[in-house]
Amino acid sequence: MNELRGKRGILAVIALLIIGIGFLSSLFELAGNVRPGVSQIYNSLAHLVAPNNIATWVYDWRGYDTLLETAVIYVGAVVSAMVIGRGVVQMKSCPQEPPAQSKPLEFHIETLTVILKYLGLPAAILLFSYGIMVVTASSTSGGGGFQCGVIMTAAYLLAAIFYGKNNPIRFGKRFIIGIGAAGLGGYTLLGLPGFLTTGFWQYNIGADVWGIAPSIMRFIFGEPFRLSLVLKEGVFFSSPGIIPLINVAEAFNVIGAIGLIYFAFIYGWQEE
Amino acid sequence: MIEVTIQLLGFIAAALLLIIGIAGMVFLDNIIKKIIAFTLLSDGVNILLVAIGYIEGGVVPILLPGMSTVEFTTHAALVFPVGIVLTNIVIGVSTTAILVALAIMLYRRYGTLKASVVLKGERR
Amino acid sequence: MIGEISPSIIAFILGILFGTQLAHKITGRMAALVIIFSIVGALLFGAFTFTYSIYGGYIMPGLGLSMPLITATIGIIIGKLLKGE
Amino acid sequence: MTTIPSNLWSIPLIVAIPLLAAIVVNALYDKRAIRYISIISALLTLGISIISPYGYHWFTGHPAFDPTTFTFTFDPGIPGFRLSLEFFFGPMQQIMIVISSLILVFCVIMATSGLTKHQGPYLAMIFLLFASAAIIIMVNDLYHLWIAVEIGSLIVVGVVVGSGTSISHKAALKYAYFSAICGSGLAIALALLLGITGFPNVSDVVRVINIFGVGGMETILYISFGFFILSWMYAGGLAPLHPLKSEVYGASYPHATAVLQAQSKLMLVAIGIIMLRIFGTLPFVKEVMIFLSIITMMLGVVIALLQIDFRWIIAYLIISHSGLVTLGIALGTKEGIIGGIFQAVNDIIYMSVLLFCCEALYYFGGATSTRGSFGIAKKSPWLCAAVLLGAFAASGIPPFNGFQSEIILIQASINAGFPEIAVIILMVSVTTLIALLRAIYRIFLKPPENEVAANAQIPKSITIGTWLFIILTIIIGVYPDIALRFIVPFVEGGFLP
Repeated sequence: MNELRGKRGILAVIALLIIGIGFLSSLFELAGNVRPGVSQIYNSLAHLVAPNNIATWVYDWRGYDTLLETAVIYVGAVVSAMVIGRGVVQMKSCPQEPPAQSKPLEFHIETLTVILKYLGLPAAILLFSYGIMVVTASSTSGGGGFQCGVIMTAAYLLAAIFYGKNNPIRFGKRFIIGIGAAGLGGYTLLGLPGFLTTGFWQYNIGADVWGIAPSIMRFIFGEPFRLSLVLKEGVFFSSPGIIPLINVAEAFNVIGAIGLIYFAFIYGWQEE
Repeated sequence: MIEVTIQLLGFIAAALLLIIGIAGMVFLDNIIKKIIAFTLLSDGVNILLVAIGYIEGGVVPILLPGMSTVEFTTHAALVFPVGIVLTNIVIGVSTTAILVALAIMLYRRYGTLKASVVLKGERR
Repeated sequence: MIGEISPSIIAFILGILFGTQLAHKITGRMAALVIIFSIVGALLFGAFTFTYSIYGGYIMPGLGLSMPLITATIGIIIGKLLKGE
Repeated sequence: MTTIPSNLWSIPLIVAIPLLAAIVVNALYDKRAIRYISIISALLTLGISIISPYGYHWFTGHPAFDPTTFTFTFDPGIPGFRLSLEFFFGPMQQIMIVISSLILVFCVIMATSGLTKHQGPYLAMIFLLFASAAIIIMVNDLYHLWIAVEIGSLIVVGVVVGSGTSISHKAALKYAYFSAICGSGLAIALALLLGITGFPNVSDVVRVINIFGVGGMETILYISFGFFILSWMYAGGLAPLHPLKSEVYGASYPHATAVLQAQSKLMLVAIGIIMLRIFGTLPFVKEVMIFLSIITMMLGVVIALLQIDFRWIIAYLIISHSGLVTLGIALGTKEGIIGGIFQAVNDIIYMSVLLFCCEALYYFGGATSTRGSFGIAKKSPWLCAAVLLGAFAASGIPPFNGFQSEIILIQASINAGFPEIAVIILMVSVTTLIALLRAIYRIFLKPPENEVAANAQIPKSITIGTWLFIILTIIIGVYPDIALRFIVPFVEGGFLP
C-alpha cells in the first residue's frame, strides 16, 4: 500500500471514513423499514406464470430490461474482442499508428497427470449436459440462461487448460459469433409475436395472464410448457409461456459472448 | 438501542465492501489491483441489493408444492431487488472483461501495469 | 404432461448442437462412462419440483430423476457421432 | 382530446431496429452488405421517429395497479403503479431522436465509405450508441435508466477503441474505470430509492415520496442524490470529471464523436430531468447542480483555448456547452428547462457541423493541428465557409440557432435571480468564438507552410451533411418556434401527461 503513505494518504483515509460512516448511518435507518412496493404485487401474481418467480421477473415482468442486460454482455464481449484486435478500423485517407499485435497465450500442459487428461473430455461433456439441464429447467427451479452460458464456457475454459491448443471443444470464430448473434437476435425477435398480436412488445403470449392475446397463440407458445402447480388453494395450471424459449436464447447469447471473450484472450485475434 | 438484524449485518458488510472497493479503485496504482477492487465494489452492491430484498423469516421466491399463495405473497423475498443482482453480475462481468482486455493491450505497449506510468498524459 | 416432455426434447436438440462442436475421438467406454455419470447426476440434481408423473422423474418423495440431464448427454454423444471425424 | 395509448407501436421499433442492425453487422464483419444494411436501418429509424404519434409503451404488456380500487388497468391516464417497464414518446423525445437519427444516418454513411474493411463491430457499436441514447431519453424507469447508462458507457468504450491507437486505449481505460465506479454508484442509488419507496418507476417514486413521505430517511435521499450527481457528471462529462469525456471525444473519429456528443447531451437532459423530479424539492439540490454547470462551462472553454488540435478544441467546447444545457435544467424554472433542452438540440446540431468539417480535414491527411498552417481555404473554400458558419452558430451569433437558446438561458437566469450567470454565459460564447477562430485561422486561412495531400477528395456525404446541418441551424435560428413547439408542451405539461 505504498500509494496511501504520506499526508495525501491520511487525508484520503479520513475522507473515506467520513463518507463510509455517513453511508452506514443512513443504512441503519433503512434496516427494517424497506417498503415492499411492487415486489409484493409481483409475488402475488407468481402462481399465474412460472413457479420460479425470479425467472418470471427476469423474463416476463421485466423482460425488456433483461434484453438490454443481455445486450450488455454482448457489448462487453464485442468490445473486449475489439480491444484485442477484432474489427479495428482506420481512416483510409489517413492511416494512423498500427494496432498492437495480439498474441495467443502459451500453454504448458506437460505437467498435467494422465488421469486429468483422460477425464478432461468426459468432464467437459458432463458440464455441457449440466448447462443444458439448467437452461431447460429454469422456469421451475433456480438458474437460467446466464448460468447455462457460464457453465458451458467454463467447460470450454477447462478443456483449454487440459488440452492446450489441441482443444476438444473447438468453438470456432464463426460458431461463437453466430451463436451469440442468434441468441441476442432471437431474444429480440421473440418480442415480435406479442407485438404483432397485442401491440405490446414481448408480451408473454404463452402465459397470457391478462387475457388479451388470441387463444391460438396461447396454444402455440403456452401448451408445450404447461405445468400443474399443487398449492394449498388448489391446483393451478400455470404456463411460463415463452420464458423457456427466451431462456435458451439468453443462454446462446451468453455462450457466444463469454466464449468470444475467452477465445480472444486465449488465442488472440488474427484475420484470415 | 439498535436492533441487530440479519438485514443490518448485510448492510454493514455491503458498506464495508463498497468503501474498500472505492478506496482500492481510486488509490491503488496497479491496474490489475484496481480491477480486483472493482469486483469487490460490484459484490458490495450485490450484497446491498440482496439485503434490501431480505424479509425476516422469508422464503426464496420459488413456489414449492403445498405453499399457500397468500403466505407466499407476504413471506417471499422481495423479487425486484434480488433480481437486479443478476443484472449487476452481468454488468460486472462485461466491465471486468473490457478492463482486463485494455490492461493486456496497454501492458504489451508499455511493459508495465502501473497506472501512473501507463495513463500519463501525452503532449498532443 | 406435455410440459414435462418438452424440456427433455429441447435438451436433446441442444445436446446435438453442442455435440457437433467436440473434436476428440470418443470411445464406447467413455460414452458409457458419461451416460452412467449423467444418470447419477440426474439422481443428485433431482426432479422438477412440480411434476407428479414418472416421466417427469418423480419416483418417491425426496427422490427424483432429472430427465433433461440424461437426454442432453445422449444428445451430445449423438451429435458427436453425426459430425463424424 | 384523443386518449394516449399504452402500446404505441413506434417505440419498440426505434429501439429494436438499431439493436438488430447491430447484431447483423457485427456478424457480417467485413462483407459489403454491411453498408446497405446499416444505411437502410438508420433511414428506417429516422422515418419511424418522424411519423410516429405520441404515447406510452408498456413493454411486456403488464398493466398498472390502481391502489385505490385494487384493480389492474391499461389506461395510462389513471395514476396507478406500473408493473411493466414504461417508455414515453412525446414531442421532446421526438425532436431529440429525430436529430440523433439524422446524425446517425450521416455517421453511418461516412463510416462505411471512409473506413478500412473490418468495420462490422465498429458500426454495431455506433448503432447501439444511438439505441442507448434513444432509450435513455424515452425511459421513465430507474432500473432501465441504470442499464441504459451502463450499456451506454460500455459502448462508448467500444467506439473509442475502434481506432486501436494507444491514445484511444488510454482514454477507454480511464472511461471504463469511472464507468465502473459511477455505474455501481447509480446501482446503489437505485437500490436505496427502491428500498425507501418500493417502486422503480420514476412517476411512482415521486408519487410515493409525495404521498407517504420518506419516513425521516432524508439522508438516504441525499446519498442517492449524490450518486446520481456522480453518474450525471461522468455520463455527460461535467467538471470535475470532464477529462474523461473530452478524451473520449478527442480520441474517437469525428463522425463517431458526433453521435457520442448527441448521446451525452441526451443523457444529461434525461438524467437531469429525472433528478429534478425526484430530488427537486430537497434543499441545496438545485444549487449543487447550478454550481457544477458553471464550473463545467468555464473550465471547458478555458481548456479549449489552450488546445493545439482542432479535434481537442471541439472536444472541450462540447464539454463547455454541456454546462449550458445542464445550467438550464438546474435552474429548475420552466423557462430554464426550456432553454436547457433547446440548447441541447442546438448544441447537437452545430457541434455536428464542426465535427463533420473536422472529418473532412482527415481527407487532407489529418491536418487538424493548429501548430501548422495548411491553407485549406484555397483548396476547398466551401469547407472553410462551412466551418466558419458552424463557428458562428456555436458562439451564439444571430441569426444562428445558438443565439436563440442562449438568449432564453440568459433571460431565465436573470429571472431566477442570478444575473451573474448571464454574464458567464456571454463570456462562454465569446470565448468559444475566440477558440474556434484561432484554430480556423491557423488551419484554413493562414498562408500554407506545411504540405497537405494535393488531390483530396472530400466525400459527398460529408459535404451534404455539413450543409444540411448548417441550413438547420439557420432555420432554427430564424424560426425558433420550429423547435420550441416540441419542447414547450413537454415542460408545460409537467414532463409526462
